[in-house]
Amino acid sequence: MKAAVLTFPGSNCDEDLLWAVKEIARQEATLVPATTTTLAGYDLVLVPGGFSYGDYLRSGAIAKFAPVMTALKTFAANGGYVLGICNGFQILTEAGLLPGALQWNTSLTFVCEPEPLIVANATTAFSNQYTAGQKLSLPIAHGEGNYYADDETLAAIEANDQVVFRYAANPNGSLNDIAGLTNAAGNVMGMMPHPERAVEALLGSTDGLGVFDSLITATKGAAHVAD
Amino acid sequence: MLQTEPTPEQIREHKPYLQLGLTEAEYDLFTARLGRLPNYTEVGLQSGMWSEHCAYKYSKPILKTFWTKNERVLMGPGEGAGVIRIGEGKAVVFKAESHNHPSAVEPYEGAATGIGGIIRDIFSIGAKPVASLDSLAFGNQFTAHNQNLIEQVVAGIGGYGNAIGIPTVGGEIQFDASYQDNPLVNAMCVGVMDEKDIQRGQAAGVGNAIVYVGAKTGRDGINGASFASAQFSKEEDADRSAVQVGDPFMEKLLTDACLQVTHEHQDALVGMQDMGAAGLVSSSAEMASKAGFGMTLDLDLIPQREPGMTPFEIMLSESQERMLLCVRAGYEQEVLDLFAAYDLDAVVCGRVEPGHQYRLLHHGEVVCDIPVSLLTDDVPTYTTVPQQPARLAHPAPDFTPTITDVGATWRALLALPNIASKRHLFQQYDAQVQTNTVIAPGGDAGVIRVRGTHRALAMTADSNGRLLALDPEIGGAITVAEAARNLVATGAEPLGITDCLNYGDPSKPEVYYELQESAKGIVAATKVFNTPVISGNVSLYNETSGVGIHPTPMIGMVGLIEDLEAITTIAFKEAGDQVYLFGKTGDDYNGSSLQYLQTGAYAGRLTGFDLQTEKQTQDTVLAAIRAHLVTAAHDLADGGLAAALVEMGAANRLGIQGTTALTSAQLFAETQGRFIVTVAPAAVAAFEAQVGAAAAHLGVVTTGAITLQLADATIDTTIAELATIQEEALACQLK
Amino acid sequence: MYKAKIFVNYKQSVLDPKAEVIKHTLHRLGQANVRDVKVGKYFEVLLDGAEEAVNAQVETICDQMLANVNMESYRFTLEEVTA
Amino acid sequence: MYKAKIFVNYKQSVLDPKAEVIKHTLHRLGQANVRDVKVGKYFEVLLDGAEEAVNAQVETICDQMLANVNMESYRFTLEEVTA
Ligand SMILES: Nc1ncnc2c1ncn2[C@@H]1O[C@H](COP(=O)(O)OP(=O)(O)O)[C@@H](O)[C@H]1O
Ligand SMILES: [Mg+2]
Repeated sequence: MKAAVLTFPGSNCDEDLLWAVKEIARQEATLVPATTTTLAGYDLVLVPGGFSYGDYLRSGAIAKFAPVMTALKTFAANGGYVLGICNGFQILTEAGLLPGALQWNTSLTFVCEPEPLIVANATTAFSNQYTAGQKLSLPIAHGEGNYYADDETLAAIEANDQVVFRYAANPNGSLNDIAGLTNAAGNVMGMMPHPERAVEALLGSTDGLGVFDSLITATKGAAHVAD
Repeated sequence: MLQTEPTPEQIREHKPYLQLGLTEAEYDLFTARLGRLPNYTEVGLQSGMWSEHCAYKYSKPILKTFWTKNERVLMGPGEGAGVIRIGEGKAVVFKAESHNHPSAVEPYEGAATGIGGIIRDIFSIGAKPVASLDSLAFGNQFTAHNQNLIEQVVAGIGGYGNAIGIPTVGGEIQFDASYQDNPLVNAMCVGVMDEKDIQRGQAAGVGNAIVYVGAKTGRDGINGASFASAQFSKEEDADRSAVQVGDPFMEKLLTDACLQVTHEHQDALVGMQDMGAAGLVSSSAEMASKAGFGMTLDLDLIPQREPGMTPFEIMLSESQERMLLCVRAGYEQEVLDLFAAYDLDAVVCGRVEPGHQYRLLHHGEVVCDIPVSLLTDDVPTYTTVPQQPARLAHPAPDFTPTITDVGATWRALLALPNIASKRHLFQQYDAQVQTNTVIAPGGDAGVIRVRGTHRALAMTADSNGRLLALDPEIGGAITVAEAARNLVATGAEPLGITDCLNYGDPSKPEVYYELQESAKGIVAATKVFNTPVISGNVSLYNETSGVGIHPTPMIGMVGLIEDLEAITTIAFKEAGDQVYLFGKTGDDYNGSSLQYLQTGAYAGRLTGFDLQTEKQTQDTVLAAIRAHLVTAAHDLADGGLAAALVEMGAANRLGIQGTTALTSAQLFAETQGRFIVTVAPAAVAAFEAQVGAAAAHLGVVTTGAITLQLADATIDTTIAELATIQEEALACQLK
Repeated sequence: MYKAKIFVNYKQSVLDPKAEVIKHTLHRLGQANVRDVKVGKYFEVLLDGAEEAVNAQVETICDQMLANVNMESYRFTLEEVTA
Repeated sequence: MYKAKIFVNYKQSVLDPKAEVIKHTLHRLGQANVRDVKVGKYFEVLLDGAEEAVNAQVETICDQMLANVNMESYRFTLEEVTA
């Protein structure tokens, strides 16, 4: 698998993702700056956490104007796998690659803690190494992770089985306990919890490895996605 | 603006410098050394550079007594931060800084900019910031104002640290009446670097360029509070504010760019320093002075956020997120291009000159022309004749607790704000970004692994104002010992310390006494633990209406773990593990949480502390951890054994069944130098053989029940009950 | 030159945590007469150009940047100003 | 019942990183005619009571909660509305 890890000014989990994919999952991966205009040749694009452009207006609201986002849309439209984590999830919703939006946690505070999750759908490219109903613990670290979509959109998401992870003890007010979901086509996923922070026993948990292993499985033998 | 500035003669006559914090004697001394009357800009520069913050007028004689060097120290106090060798070619860089006053005035931004400032100190040395800690002290009356203060300070620290992507891995939050009007906000940052990349803040080499980088200079934070009264006299200025706002996004870019310069443009870079207190003047003058050169700056070239700024304002602005570099002549463009790629302002604003004159040009005029040493070296230092405060001369009699219902006392103790878990506050900090955090807040010390080595660093920030109030010397030593104890409990060998000296008005003989005595205690302890002071910061005048805070030196300590397998956490791991107590427990209740619970105050002499005994115990515990004999370890601090057992049981909801000769009261004694460890059954024989009589068997870990047979009582409860109290108490009280 | 005064608000159906907290706090402080609180953002943008062009431009800026139309709505006014 | 329309803005001299990033981005996107951007907060509060009392109450709410008077200033209007 060949992965691109996007990096926007203000991203701060880009190096962590690179480490997880390269050093732990042992896959090819490179950092790709937000000024890049093509993503041809990658199997997977990872949109990392952090505070792109400071997240000053709304999280992800400025990042969507970066040049690489046009390339990302093409990449996704061609069926390439895209995973946005935390700020990456926020960017993908702002860019319209995923439905809904993320607003302030109901506590109005940032929260960093290990979060119990339930695998809602284990048939996606991002979760095929888990089993449905499996309990996981992945770290969260966000202030704006409260998932919102209007009733109609939410119903469509559920009808289409797009929810991949749900919170077991909703920490932020997300509708339907949504912690991670895909687009309708199933090739783009966003999630607030950080799987890349749970890939080494030394750091406390390896529950996040399944996300990367699932993608390796999904892309095995897959031809690189054309631009 | 300009035209309203007083002339040199008017300054002599009307003494506006008094409002800037200078004394008449200091002005006279400056004038005499200069050989002429200084103009308004020059007096402004003097006021910034001769402030306690920059010149350490009162604290220098004290700081001179600190022990600052051993064979591992690569750079001691004097630069942005200190540096210690950790092996495999790597070094650790750390420093702490106080932002007490700004946080009292504007809690969110005050705390946020405190974090921003200390981070710049770390990367100015060339180190990548890898972890932060924060030491906070607030009043114990949870008024609406105080709650807002607590909430906003925590939000500010998180808001900045989380955004810039540096994990906050430890710290402390204390509540005491002494801090009701003078909260303490101390921040510490730790960086890691290759030994070979160490940078200094120096501007050497005639003709080399002075490069200004980062945020534009605005009228924020100019000369602190005096600016407000001195400058905002006109009507239309009422809508002005001198509050400094942090911009973590800018700082993230600045950090990355400056580190890239240090790593990839070593030929070009002569020196680098951050702009902290007294902004542009302190950074530039210090860089010239350290290198023994002169300097000329053209202020028209300084990026400015507002029109019409005077030289005084430009030089003394404390706008955040700015750095000053000295770049070798001919290499300017490659450095400017690098910053341009990060979308950062960078300009050549001056040159290194032969000689020692510090010259500033503004609109084509020379607005300052003085020997640089006048700003950096010729500052008088002051000592006050110390006098022992009356309360220390006549300590209260020793406190003897009476305990009728040990279970009830235990529960009440756990709900005290100082004992209760601070989790709902520190969980607002990202503790894991950079994915190196082995121990996040909640343990005895934060631990991060060092990429590219087989090592880890442990770090802690501790202060004990209430103990220093009872005995500054012993309290100072205890604070260092406690910090070392926290590190040892994780398996680390203490390396060195940074400090923030938070005190009241040093011109008061009693305050000076506290300063001097506590320094004695700190110095003695640092020698015993082999932890030289490599950096630090002084915050004096923490007083309101003439009443000062407890003498509160904050000790930030960093330790080294050479074996990733030997990192030990506080959590009980498995039922059946054996529990041991290191250190003798005495009837030490003066200054304890039990005393506070029962009397509402801390009083009496400090008893039961001996540096050598403490050191021996720490060495024994560390050796046992390094021998892989220990499954959990925790030091005993506030709340003694009673608090420690709950803290160890909480995470996995495991209890203890034990029998001990200790009394109910001794369960709460706060005798120093103690640890609890657990040992897996298979390792018991080896453990007992290695530690001998240093540890006493206390009991065995259970699946949740807590059954303790004390000398005078029996306790039968559960970890679930006790841990819940400790976990929920503070959040309830802060609602 | 025109000054655009832009208001961005949560849509009716979106529960706004910030507004909830403010209302709740005011009630806790005894201000029971506070019936409702709405929290929004207010922007002022100064732009050169002809009115019609500026109007279209502000519309786009709002739509694509200043508001997230999944959960927010916006309105703005234009006012001619001299530098 | 009254509707208070409240505007909170940074005072002069205070750095506003939000506004900087927005302006910078618009320029990067080619909208060079954008001269300046200001970012503020806008609140609407509905309150029961007599005008004078409500006026004083809103003043206090702004002072103590909605605005940080160290660095922000506020202004508001009151408007009588029916439920
Ligand atoms: N402000 C804070 N920031 C980060 N961590 C904190 C803070 N306050 C407390 N903690 C964490 O809570 C735990 C307990 O703190 P404390 O009671 O001060 O420990 P000790 O007495 O052992 O030094 C530690 O892990 C500490 O790092
Ligand atoms: Mg401890």
